[in-house]
Amino acid sequence: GGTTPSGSGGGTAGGECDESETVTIGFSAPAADHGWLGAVISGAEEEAALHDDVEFRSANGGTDADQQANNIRTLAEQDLDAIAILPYDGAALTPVAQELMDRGIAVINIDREFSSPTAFRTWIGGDNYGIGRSAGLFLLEELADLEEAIVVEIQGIAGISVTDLRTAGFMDAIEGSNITVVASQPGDFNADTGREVMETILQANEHIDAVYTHDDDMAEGVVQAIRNAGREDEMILTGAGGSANAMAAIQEGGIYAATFLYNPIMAASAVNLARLVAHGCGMSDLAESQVPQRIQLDATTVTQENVDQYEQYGF
Amino acid sequence: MTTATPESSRIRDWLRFVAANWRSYGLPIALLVIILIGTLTSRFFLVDTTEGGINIRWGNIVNILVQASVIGILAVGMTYVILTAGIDLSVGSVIALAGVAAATFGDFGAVVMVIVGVLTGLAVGVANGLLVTWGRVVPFIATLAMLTIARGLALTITGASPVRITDEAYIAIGAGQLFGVLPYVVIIFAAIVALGWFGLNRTVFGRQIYAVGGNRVAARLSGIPVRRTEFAVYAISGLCAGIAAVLVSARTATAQPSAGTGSELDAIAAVVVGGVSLFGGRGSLIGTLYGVLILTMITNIFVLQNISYDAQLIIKGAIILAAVMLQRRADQEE
Amino acid sequence: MTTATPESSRIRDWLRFVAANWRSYGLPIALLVIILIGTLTSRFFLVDTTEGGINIRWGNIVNILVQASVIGILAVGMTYVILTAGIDLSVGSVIALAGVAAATFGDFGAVVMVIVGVLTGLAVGVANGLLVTWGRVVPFIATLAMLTIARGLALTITGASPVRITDEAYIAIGAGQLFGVLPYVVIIFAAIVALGWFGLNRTVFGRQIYAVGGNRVAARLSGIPVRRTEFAVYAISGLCAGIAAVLVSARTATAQPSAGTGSELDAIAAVVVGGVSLFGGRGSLIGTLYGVLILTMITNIFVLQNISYDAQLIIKGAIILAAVMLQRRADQEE
Amino acid sequence: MTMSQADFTHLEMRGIVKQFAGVRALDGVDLDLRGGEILALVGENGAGKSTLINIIGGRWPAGSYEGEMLMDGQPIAFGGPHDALAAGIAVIHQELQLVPDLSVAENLFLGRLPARRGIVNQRAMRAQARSVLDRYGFDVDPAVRLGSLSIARRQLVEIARALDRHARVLVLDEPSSALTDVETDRLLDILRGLRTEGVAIVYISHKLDEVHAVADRVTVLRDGRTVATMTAAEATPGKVVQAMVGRDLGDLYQRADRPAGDVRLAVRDLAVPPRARAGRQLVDGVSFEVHAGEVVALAGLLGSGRTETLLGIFGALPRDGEVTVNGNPIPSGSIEGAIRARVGLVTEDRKESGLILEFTARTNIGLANLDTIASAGIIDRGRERQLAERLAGELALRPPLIERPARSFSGGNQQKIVLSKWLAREPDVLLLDEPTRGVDVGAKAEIFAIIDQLKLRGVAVLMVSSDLLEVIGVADRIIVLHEGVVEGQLPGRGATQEAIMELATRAAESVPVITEAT
Ligand SMILES: Nc1ncnc2c1ncn2[C@@H]1O[C@H](COP(=O)(O)OP(=O)(O)OP(=O)(O)O)[C@@H](O)[C@H]1O
Ligand SMILES: Nc1ncnc2c1ncn2[C@@H]1O[C@H](COP(=O)(O)OP(=O)(O)OP(=O)(O)O)[C@@H](O)[C@H]1O
Ligand SMILES: [Mg+2]
Ligand SMILES: [Mg+2]
Repeated sequence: GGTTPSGSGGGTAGGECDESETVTIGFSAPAADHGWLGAVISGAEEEAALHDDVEFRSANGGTDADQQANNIRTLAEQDLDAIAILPYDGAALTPVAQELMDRGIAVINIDREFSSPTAFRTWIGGDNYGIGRSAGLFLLEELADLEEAIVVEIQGIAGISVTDLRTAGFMDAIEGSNITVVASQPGDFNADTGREVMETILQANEHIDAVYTHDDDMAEGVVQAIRNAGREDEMILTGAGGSANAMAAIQEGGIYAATFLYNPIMAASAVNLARLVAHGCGMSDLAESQVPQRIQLDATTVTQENVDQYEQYGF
Repeated sequence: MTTATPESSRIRDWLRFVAANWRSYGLPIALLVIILIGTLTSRFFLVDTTEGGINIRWGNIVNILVQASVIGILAVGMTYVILTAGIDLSVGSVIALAGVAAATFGDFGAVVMVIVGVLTGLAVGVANGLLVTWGRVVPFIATLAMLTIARGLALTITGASPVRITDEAYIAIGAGQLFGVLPYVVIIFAAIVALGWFGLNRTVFGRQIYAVGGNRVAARLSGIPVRRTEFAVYAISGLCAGIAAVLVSARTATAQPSAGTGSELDAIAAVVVGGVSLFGGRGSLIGTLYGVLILTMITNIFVLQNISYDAQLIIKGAIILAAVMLQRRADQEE
Repeated sequence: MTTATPESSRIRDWLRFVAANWRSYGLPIALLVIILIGTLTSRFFLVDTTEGGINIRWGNIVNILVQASVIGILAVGMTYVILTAGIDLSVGSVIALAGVAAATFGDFGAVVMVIVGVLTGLAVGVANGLLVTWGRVVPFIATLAMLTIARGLALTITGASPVRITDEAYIAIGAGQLFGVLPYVVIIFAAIVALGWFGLNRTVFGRQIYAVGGNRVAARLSGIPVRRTEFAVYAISGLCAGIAAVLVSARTATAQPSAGTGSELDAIAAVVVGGVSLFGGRGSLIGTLYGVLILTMITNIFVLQNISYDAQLIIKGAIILAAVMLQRRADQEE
Repeated sequence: MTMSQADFTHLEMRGIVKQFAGVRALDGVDLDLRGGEILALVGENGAGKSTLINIIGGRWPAGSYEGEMLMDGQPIAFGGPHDALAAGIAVIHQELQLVPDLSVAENLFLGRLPARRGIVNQRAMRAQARSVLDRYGFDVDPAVRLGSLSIARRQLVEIARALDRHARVLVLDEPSSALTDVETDRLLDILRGLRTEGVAIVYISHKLDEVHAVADRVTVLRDGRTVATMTAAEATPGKVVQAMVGRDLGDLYQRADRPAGDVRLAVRDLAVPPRARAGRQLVDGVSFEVHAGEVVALAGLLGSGRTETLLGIFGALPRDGEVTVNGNPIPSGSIEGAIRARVGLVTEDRKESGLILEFTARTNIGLANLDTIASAGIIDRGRERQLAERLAGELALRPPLIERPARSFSGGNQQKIVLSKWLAREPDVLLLDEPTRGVDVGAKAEIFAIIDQLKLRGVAVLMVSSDLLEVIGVADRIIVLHEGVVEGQLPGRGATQEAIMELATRAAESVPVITEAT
């Protein structure tokens, strides 16, 4: 049971905020077969456990968009008040999110944005395009002295929006610059695949100035390939996400020059937002009595200079 | 020579009967056990008795049927293929390719989109059929290659990004409901199962499929067009995958080049759990239906019970093994 | 009755010889064609003649061998399994599980880690073997279930995050080189191929494997321990996968729960491209070696040429089909 | 329906040549067949009989062979079996060509199910099936799964199916190989009836008495060539055999009379449980002994449990009761145990269970001798080759090429390879299940000579055979089984076919085509 938010997608007028009643909060993310998603899910679970007023139900087994939609529909059968969803793909999960909103279940959209503004109550997310862009800008600056800078891109899984946006942001940032991307191959967010692809790219390119990778986990494999080839002094590399391992590597100095935050902690925030929305509450540090519609997190560039500041958020 | 006492022989007869007929009841029993577990562990599964009285959870029942539809439709086609002792690994990729193809024709209206999607599935099926019959490539490898190729094509067509679908009529195929109750998706699924059953059990073609799977040489020597039959089952499997692709893309209002990854294994698992022999010639569509429902309900219960993904994988693997072993026991001595 | 002129009969004899022996030369020819294509399209592949003189690209040659190693080791075990008419779908997941298991013992030094990794692989293989022999589950389903279960366990152990490996000695297995030239990985690969070849061709056990795959009933009635042989091939395949897992995790200095996804299909493709029959009893480890080299070189050329991923998938599928069809032609009349 | 002689079919084959990967199976065969006659086709194993009828039946399509085929003067070219069927040619193949998981009715009408617009008419199918089976007097339930029938009944289904095609040309390739004499006689009667209706019949058999009983003309093939065609009157067994093997054969059966030695094999209360869990014991309380240097034959109708007795002794089927070899009990259910106790088994069907067809003669022989040709698990190829060469020499394997795959040898020579496998082990007890099934007379004589040699060496031989003449000619003692129970024993010398049949069919109320509980 619990309060049912009135209207389309909850968020009643302020003043009725009551955190004493128990609310049922759903949570769904794609199957946790990767470190970042693992952190997202455990972050959400830990956050939910902190609140006595939350009955938490989650479904994280979807290995594609349709399966996740199925899981969410099953979740929705359990008298939810609100749900936080990190979709496999924003557009593909929009119909089910819309369905939930229409049924009066408030949807908090994490990360990959739904294609309709009425399909979610609040969106909180990182900035995939921003990651690509920040990486591009970072490398532009680092490689500014070179006449022609040779850069390699190791992508995520081909065919999903995350990969797509991280490539698009990067390409837009470096367009018309001195940077030439000589190889662009998917590493499937997987250290082994990243390593293998990089091993061959190292063969085909006698000189490389920098490697832009889409993911910190995967970057570890890429770094290892470069190290195995004894060429770690020749180039720099950037990751993405902000894993603890990456932070440590950045701190050590060396090839791992930067990463760009895409912190899974956002899922914990989303659970909390769902709780507040279900209660009809606002965010305590804001003057508004309601939760805002959009919360965009910055794809902060973490380098050796500022890594101390962000280390604690590493996952 | 020893003769048993009447008493012990009666018990032995009874045990023999149970043993001999276990196979026919194994699947319903397995399904019942799962339904029981689901009902006992979650009040959201089928019936809710917590608030006094019996409160049937129609929402979740329809939900289970919807969820069964995609794998179910794939499994119908897969049953045809496996009954001829073949296998179709390409259906997962077809979900992607056919969905993407349909979405590409988004400006031409729902009818054209559906036709394009279904025909794309059929086309891949036809390619598989040609490879297996005319090309004499073993089905595992022919359809494995098509799995790769179809996924590649889906990525090429979309430039690796998901394609949004905006056609309302098309989306309604996935979201709409007859009388506001029964989703079209479920109706389509039911129709395909009915058609599939009729085809296998009542038509000459269906019996030819069993003959080809049961004894290829005998089928050929009886004048059965073995190649044509084989070709047809791959075409049918492709067609089913094309239909499934339309449903998936309609429901998600998006065509994704990564859709359906691994669905072929789910479909095969459902068919085999349903008692169809991978060596061909043996099994039924009713069995497949049981297999589909068992696997779908398990997933449904997983979600209701908030079971983590890793545990889901482990339990699912164990259940598949248990289901298959239950059926093999009775089969053992043949 | 017509008798041919000496001339035409000589030509016919020659054509017959080519037709009859095509199968034996098909694989070397295919490999040569690929080497030729690679050499012509990329100066980084084998030889570089652009700067005058012949500049052999030892770096890339070693690289190809290293990359062939993991799939190659899996393919050796898979050859054993497929020769008995079985299949092992679990090896990809074993790469993850065994690597993760080894990494978990990171504090106990390289020796313990290697032992744990290899034994984990063996354990999964033993489980597969028991399911197939004692449990009478068809290999496809038994190993499909283990694929699922092993992946689930890998995720459970790690909580889905990669585990970093810091043990220098362990990492050296992946990165180290004999005389600073020949990577240990390649040496291990070569040793396993040699051992695998010896086992298949020179030992009683190898003969038993061919016999079981060639005619199970006749093998049994000749006193061959069919079950034990079958059990052993799955154990061997698991062992090979465990060794491959150690190499992968050592080379990447990380154990990932997502490692090896889909590797089983690559290994099977290599084995079948190498001419081993999925129906058992037919094929050789040398064929498998060709299959592994062909597929590895293709991937190498793709990356050297920076061919987009979608095109890679399409071309790879087509090449697998072509390779298999080339070999089937000669086989046609049987 | 009566027709004049002129309306009858006329099938001619001229200069047929067929090659298989280097083997010339047919090398210029001519065949002439008219409606209203039964033409027997005989020849040694590998002479090309099955290959020839596979061409008639469309299994090897036009283009895969040279030469021409004419029907009523018109050239015909079949693209596959369906074309031949359409032309009115029905074939009963040497191996049963049925689908175990379909019903008897569906098997009967395989490829021509009664249907309207592609939908099977179930009721019509069942009714027609019943009437077909009744017409030929075959007692088989059309509704049951074919796989649940014994081999004998399956053979009957196969025959009924071909008969019901109402073909103009009916070809039977060793249809009687699995049938007993009673059933064979019935079949021959049916064929005589069809002859009067004007059907053209080709009958292939290794049993020359059948050929003699039914054929109007006999065509003899040797090494893929037509070597003789004679009328029934001319075709004395001597002349036919002479034409088949190109030389004279001495007495087919040889029997060295030796005093029997010690008990080698003792079987006490042997019982083999049924395969499906219900039904009677396949073998029930069978006891007997076989002495060194003695040949004992198990006789009985199809389904009487002869094969099961051998398999039970050999450990290939689960069994109750005690089996001792040289006084030592051998464990139940352990083939390895039986082999270790120096027992060998030559199975009923060499292709299905005797040989690995892909293996060479050498590796097939080696397979049962891995323990002696290997040390520390590694095969000594030299020793294996020596062993194979020695046996190929002793048994006169033809051709004596031990590196050839087993598949490329003719039936009789394949059987010699199977025998070699076990002889190499110098067994004390040799179980032979239908050792001459589908083996030509020449090879048959050689196999009998081998059995005789074994006697001299003191081997105890337990043999199953459906050929009663052979049983009488070779065995020292005959044990007759009926429904898994020993019905009686006869001494080999002086036994008659009638005496054996009386025991084999005793206790049967009536004598239907086959007598077995369903
Ligand atoms: N499919 C095949 N592939 C290769 N060789 C074959 C094939 N079928 C038959 N042969 C060969 O052709 C020859 C003739 O065989 P065929 O089966 O016609 O003999 P047959 O007269 O029917 O002998 P049997 O009495 O043993 O049945 C033999 O040498 C045989 O090995
Ligand atoms: N696969 C089977 N399933 C059930 N019963 C079977 C099966 N095979 C044989 N039987 C039964 O077992 C009994 C013996 O069969 P089988 O024909 O092998 O006997 P046999 O005496 O060895 O005859 P033969 O050696 O002449 O073939 C019969 O009653 C038969 O119906
Ligand atoms: Mg023949
Ligand atoms: Mg028998």
